[in-house]
Amino acid sequence: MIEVLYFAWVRERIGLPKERVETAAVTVADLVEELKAREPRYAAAFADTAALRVALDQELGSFDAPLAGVREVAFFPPMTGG
Amino acid sequence: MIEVLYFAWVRERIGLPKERVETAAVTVADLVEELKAREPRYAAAFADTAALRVALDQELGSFDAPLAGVREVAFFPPMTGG
Amino acid sequence: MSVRVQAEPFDPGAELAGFARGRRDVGAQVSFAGIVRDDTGDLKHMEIEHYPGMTEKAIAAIEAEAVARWSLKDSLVIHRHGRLAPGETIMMVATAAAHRGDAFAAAEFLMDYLKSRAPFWKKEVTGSGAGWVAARDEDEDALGRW
Amino acid sequence: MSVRVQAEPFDPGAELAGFARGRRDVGAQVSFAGIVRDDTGDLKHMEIEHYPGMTEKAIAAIEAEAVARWSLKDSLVIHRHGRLAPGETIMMVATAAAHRGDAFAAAEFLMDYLKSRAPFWKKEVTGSGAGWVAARDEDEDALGRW
Repeated sequence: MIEVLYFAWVRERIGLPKERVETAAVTVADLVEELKAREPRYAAAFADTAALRVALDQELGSFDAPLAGVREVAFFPPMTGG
Repeated sequence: MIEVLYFAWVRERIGLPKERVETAAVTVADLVEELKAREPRYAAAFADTAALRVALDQELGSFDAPLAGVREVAFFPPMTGG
Repeated sequence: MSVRVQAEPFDPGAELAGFARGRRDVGAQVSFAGIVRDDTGDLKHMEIEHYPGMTEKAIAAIEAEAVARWSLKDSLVIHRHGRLAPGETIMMVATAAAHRGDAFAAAEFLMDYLKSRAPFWKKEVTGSGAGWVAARDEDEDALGRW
Repeated sequence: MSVRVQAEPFDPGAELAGFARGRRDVGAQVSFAGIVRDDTGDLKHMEIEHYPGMTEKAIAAIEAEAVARWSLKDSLVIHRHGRLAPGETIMMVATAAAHRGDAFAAAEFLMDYLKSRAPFWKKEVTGSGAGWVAARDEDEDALGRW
């Protein structure tokens, strides 16, 4: 069971800020494929993963990172702080 | 007649902050030679002109600059503002 | 070294007045403040979303990197989230060092990394609608110089 | 754009609070403050001599150059002269621009030129005597980058 968080327009497209996901995905990319297969709003949010960033347990990571041991995954667009 | 100003250790070595100088010097370097010939304290202050800066009418200049039309010449060490 | 992430407004001048005070080894302080601009006159407000938990960690990591690279005596990062009106201060950084080179470089480094590596997202709400601010390529490119 | 050369102390935080206020085109403010350091614990005070008349002109010329090179919305330079105790603020610069790149670059430019091209001279008075601060080669070299 992984906690999946969405921020900014990813959150808006999917329509919720976070959810618990039961998954056997090995990598972040696998998880993204599972989510995209769920519903059009997920497919829309994840249409272009090059436009997205991912954090694993609150550290920036990559889409080919393994999910083993990860409790929290967050998807969001490039950050615009400062 | 030129107003000659001295700052920082140049002022201290010469022993006064400014003076009026009657001179026929053509360039700043000529003026420096005249001053050096006056007294040892001037010779000491102007011993190494590479360590000095000059301003002509309150603008940084060079030792080979002409004095024609100049009313105020200032000698001082490299600036240490900021 | 300190990090604050908050919804409440803050006064950069007052923060700076209290920053690195009473130290005899600080000769240079640099501060940066980011302010909500409204070039078109059409901005109602800005909304800044962040990732609670990760935000503080990410900023602390960026600050630790700055301290490791430059001779900093102190540093400060304050970043707001939530709703901000035009003219309000979004965030500030301050750095203190013996010499200006370290203070300037560390402040610019902090800003470059906060822009692109701290989990904040800005949304502009205007008279004609709302939109997320797009990340600028030049902000990503700026990281390459460090 | 403003320049102040004064013997009186000033509060950089308060100056910054009043700087470039109420503008909607300013997204970035950078400030620098130079402070009297006392690394050895032996400094009694610093004395800063200047060249009245030339000082203001030189700073105004440096500021005009910064405005010509970068997209500045506002700038401020305050520099003290006379006697300063350790910990006192010697001078500050502040710059305001739409984006941080201009504000940072202009502030660093102002500082580099104020260091070596504005007619101020610092003397340190310590327990064991007094001495003029020597100009640093790196300060002169810093001008080469602009």
